[in-house]
Amino acid sequence: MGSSLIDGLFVFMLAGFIGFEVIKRISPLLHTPLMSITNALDAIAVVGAIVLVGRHESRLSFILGILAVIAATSNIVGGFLITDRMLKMFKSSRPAKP
Amino acid sequence: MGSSLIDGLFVFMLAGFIGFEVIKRISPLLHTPLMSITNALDAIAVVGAIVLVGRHESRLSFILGILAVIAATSNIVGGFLITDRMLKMFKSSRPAKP
Amino acid sequence: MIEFLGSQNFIGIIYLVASALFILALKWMNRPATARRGIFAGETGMVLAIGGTLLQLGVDGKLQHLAIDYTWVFIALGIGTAVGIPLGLVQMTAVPQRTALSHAFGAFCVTLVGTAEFYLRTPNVRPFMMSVLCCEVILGGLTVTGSLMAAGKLQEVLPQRPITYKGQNVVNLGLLAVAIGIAGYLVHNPGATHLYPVMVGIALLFGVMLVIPIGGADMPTVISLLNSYAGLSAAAMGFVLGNKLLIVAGALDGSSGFILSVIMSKAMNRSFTNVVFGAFGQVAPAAAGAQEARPVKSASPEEAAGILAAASKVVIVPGYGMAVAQAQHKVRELYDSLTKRGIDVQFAIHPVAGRMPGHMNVLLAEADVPYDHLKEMDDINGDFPQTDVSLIIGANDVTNPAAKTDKSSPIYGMPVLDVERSHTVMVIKRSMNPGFAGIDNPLYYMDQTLMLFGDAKAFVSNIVKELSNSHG
Amino acid sequence: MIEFLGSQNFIGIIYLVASALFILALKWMNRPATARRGIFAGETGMVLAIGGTLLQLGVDGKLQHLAIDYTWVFIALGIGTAVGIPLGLVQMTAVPQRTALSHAFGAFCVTLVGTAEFYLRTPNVRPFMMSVLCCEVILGGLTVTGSLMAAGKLQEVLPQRPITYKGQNVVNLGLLAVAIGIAGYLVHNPGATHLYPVMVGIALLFGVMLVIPIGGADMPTVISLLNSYAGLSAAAMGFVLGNKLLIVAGALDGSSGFILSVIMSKAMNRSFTNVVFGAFGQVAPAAAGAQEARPVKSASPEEAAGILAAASKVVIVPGYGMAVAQAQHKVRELYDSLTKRGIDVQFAIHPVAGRMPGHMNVLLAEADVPYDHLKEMDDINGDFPQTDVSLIIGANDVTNPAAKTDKSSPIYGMPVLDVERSHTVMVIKRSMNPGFAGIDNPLYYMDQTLMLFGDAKAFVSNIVKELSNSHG
Ligand SMILES: NC(=O)c1ccc[n+]([C@@H]2O[C@H](COP(=O)([O-])OP(=O)(O)OC[C@H]3O[C@@H](n4cnc5c(N)ncnc54)[C@H](OP(=O)(O)O)[C@@H]3O)[C@@H](O)[C@H]2O)c1
Ligand SMILES: NC(=O)c1ccc[n+]([C@@H]2O[C@H](COP(=O)([O-])OP(=O)(O)OC[C@H]3O[C@@H](n4cnc5c(N)ncnc54)[C@H](OP(=O)(O)O)[C@@H]3O)[C@@H](O)[C@H]2O)c1
Repeated sequence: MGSSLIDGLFVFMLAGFIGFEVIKRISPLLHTPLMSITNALDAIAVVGAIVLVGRHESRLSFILGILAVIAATSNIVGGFLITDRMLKMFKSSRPAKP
Repeated sequence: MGSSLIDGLFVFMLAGFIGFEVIKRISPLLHTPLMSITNALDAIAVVGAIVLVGRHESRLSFILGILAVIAATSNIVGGFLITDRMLKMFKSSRPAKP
Repeated sequence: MIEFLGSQNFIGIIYLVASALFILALKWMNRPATARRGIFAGETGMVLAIGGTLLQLGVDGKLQHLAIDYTWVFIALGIGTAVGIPLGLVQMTAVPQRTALSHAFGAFCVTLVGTAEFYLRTPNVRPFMMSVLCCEVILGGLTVTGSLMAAGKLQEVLPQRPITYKGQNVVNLGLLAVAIGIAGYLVHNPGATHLYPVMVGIALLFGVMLVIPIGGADMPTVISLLNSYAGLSAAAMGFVLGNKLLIVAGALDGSSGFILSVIMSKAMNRSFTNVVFGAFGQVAPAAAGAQEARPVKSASPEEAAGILAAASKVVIVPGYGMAVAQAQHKVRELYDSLTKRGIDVQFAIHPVAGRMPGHMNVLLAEADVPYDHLKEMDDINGDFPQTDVSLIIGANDVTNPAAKTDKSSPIYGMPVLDVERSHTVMVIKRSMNPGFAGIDNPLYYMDQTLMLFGDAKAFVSNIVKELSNSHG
Repeated sequence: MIEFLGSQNFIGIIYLVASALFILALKWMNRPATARRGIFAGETGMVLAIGGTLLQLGVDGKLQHLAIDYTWVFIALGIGTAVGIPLGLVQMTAVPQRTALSHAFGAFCVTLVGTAEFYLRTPNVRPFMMSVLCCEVILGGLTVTGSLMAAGKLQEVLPQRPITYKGQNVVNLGLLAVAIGIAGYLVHNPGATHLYPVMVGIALLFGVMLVIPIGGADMPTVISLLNSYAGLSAAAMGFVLGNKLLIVAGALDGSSGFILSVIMSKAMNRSFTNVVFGAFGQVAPAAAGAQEARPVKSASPEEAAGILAAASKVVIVPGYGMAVAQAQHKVRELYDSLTKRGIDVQFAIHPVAGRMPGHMNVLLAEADVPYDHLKEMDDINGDFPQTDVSLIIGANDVTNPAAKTDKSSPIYGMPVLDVERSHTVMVIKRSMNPGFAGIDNPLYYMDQTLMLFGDAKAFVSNIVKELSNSHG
């Protein structure tokens, strides 16, 4: 456990710092799509669920894993889809002008 | 080695990203002190050298370690000192005005 | 490739690349010009990570019934996609509840995986691992039910009004304390499996209780906070599984939710501790009783059209009412017809106009208003003195000058749009009823202000009609 | 505490905190108001990390001769401090060579540790570890000698002029290729200890050869690049020792050096590949031969003082000449005496004025010029049309209007200060000689330009004298 804990904390600290720096610079214009894309990214938890299903160590873990894959996948698909739809709507007036 | 390599790469990638984001936002006013402080921070390599001396595994490693500690320490002390001297010189005119 | 690197390193490098892509995805989201590239980066990272995981499973030979398990994974992915597509196609006005729902789904996944890991590992769980695991399922559990409640309230399936009772805070904190207490016990007695469901149950209950006292309008802040919790629970899951990609994604999501709630609470002039501790009291209805009927001037669509047509610079201030009335497309028509007459039209977007961060921007973008005409508060506040007409469409609190002058006002100190500096102010709303903060708006009684009473969509469409008549 | 956490976790957490402090240190360096807090954070992190390491050594009991080893560590720390203090007290004008020297020291430390690790571990070194180790010592080695050469050239101990010969690039790349070849051999034959010194020797030689063809004035870009290499070698050392703090610090240092060299090369209008590959050709002396003696107007200190006294807005443009002449204190006196007369005085700082990023800022700050009067190029360029007098003190290339108009000029496209837009331009320099880029400056022949020939320090001090005479 020891060093993997510390390594995890290192990654958490660094990624958290990046999160703060990057997100506070996102234009308020895009805060709604931001919420939906972070949602989709967070659903990367699906990889943990896939491994759980794949390991198939007990019936319980298998079933829970399948449900988890379904829940996460719907977030991935739905999240990217709606973010894309939103962003498609954002148009600048500049290219429209001749 | 395996996972520690990957962990190291994670830390390197994240810290490198932070470096880019943070440093490109530093005012050109302070680029010279920036060069001297990164120099001091980089001399954290001293901890590796200290451990080398402490482990005392061979006469060679011991001597190399001592030289390394000297070199790094002089960077730490000199680097922070000169950065501090530079920054002390930067004064705003505002507090001076009554 | 996999053989060469060793499957552990192989998947590690895949996850590393996916992490970098996720970070770039958020970095590119910072402005519209690069945002779609951001989605692409995110999607690529996701496909890489899932593909890599599936591949590694096969190579590792950990699949005990290879074919069957693969089949099930693909079935689950298929069902998830089938559920996800409609969730990605909802109306823009339903985005708040959709977001809440997806937090519930994300947290559900995390809680399930945590539970499975608990039963697989117990009783051989080291104290640190157990505490992270409990952290994962408690945060995950309360996010599941909290988000479902929030979604229900926003969708108006559940009653919107806050349900409060005496000692509510004590009960809630008590519940949380019990859950944490059980977690502490489990850390030292990892074999006490019978306590585990109790802990999860309490976390689920706590999520419900947390959101019960919160009114529908305060929901966005809660949703952001739940977003942050969902991220943290995913990061905890990363610790449990030793998966750095999950830690990165969780940390990014956690800080995103946190920052958005801070921005919202600042723009709403709420103290930040209020937000962090989830103690969303309702704003006291400020002296609403002693309201004397003061005179206001009102105007008809024809008059409004005339005034607009005579202006050379118009600022439109959209608010929650525009969203409710679904008036954005009509507003776009108004924008077009004014622009065609050579009038300079800008939109002033207050950071908490509407009910969700960025709410107005998405709606107006949906109606094809070019985003470079959507100005942030700080960029446009200096322009109001040179503005002929400020047209406020279903906004209220975000234009309330009392926030600047009246120290006794509950929104005193909240930054607002300086509409009262413009030559003429016109306000479209249905009545003299207050907005979200429940307080009166002195703007309506000022000399330069005209009230345009009516539904936002209907009224704007009438103005547009008048404008095109007078033109043709 | 140490016992509770286990010494591995204990030092891990200390390093984690130190990493966070290092990041904050750089974050706070972004503006003068918070920069000193940044130093404090950096120092705290450093003390924590060193203290924690010393403590862990003792607890771990790995010290075979505990007392002796501790003594030696402290002696080394003491000697290092004794060497470091004078290096921290050098003149501000000596900062470039001091920086180069400290890169040499940093890389020296990394190379020594890498060498020790090689001999301790060989022949039981895994391929990946060996490749990182070789990376560490090759980068470290070339940085040591490269930086020493750079420092020598800047301190004028070594000849400043570039030494070039035919096939130089081939020789250099050949050396590097041999070093990498040996590294590749060592990766597969970690027992070939006799090859190790050869590899390090070649790296050291390569550092020398790399800097030989580079003129003194191109040194700052090289120094930044060596900074980046030093950072990367420290990060590699972090991989070898499994020390995440080192990886973080190395990555930060590496990106810092890299970004500064990119900024410099952009502001100098050099292609970036030029910088990355260290191929710093000298700028071709552009048509310097066919120079007809065109007429210029020159003026005396009295005349200059009169013109300045009559102005209401003056912009001072400092350059390398001010640094060479050590004129900053006199410039400060000039600033004072003009300000006292109610004249608005600003400083226009070009990003590559001088010989080092931020060079002018430190010098002027040293002379107590308030930093809010030091304007970056983009912020002040719009002000020149309203400027009565632009006083250029020892600057040349950064004011050359040919960069905007003359496509054949070697600096065409480099962003410059628009001094020629101001009402009057006065240029203090000793002769008509060109500056760093070796090219003529059309500014000097313009109608509104007056040349003030003389040493910057002497000339400015004469102007100040005139001003105080005429005043008193
Ligand atoms: N954006 C966020 O993230 C967020 C999150 C949480 C809370 N909030 C809060 O929400 C508020 C937002 O301010 P706001 O100015 O946008 O909205 P507001 O203050 O809530 O006012 C909206 C106004 O729109 C009018 N309206 C409602 N339906 C209408 C319709 N169909 N047609 C025409 N008018 C209609 C209402 O008046 P009538 O009833 O008279 O028509 C109401 O006064 C702020 O107080 C903010 O703190 C925002
Ligand atoms: N800042 C950086 O990071 C950096 C790095 C590398 C290269 N560079 C290059 O350095 C140049 C900097 O431009 P710059 O305008 O500051 O300098 P410059 O173009 O090098 O011109 C300096 C001028 O100062 C005059 N001078 C020298 N000594 C003087 C003295 N004692 N008294 C009065 N005048 C004196 C010289 O003319 P006389 O000989 O006639 O007196 C010379 O023309 C740019 O070309 C830039 O690309 C900068």
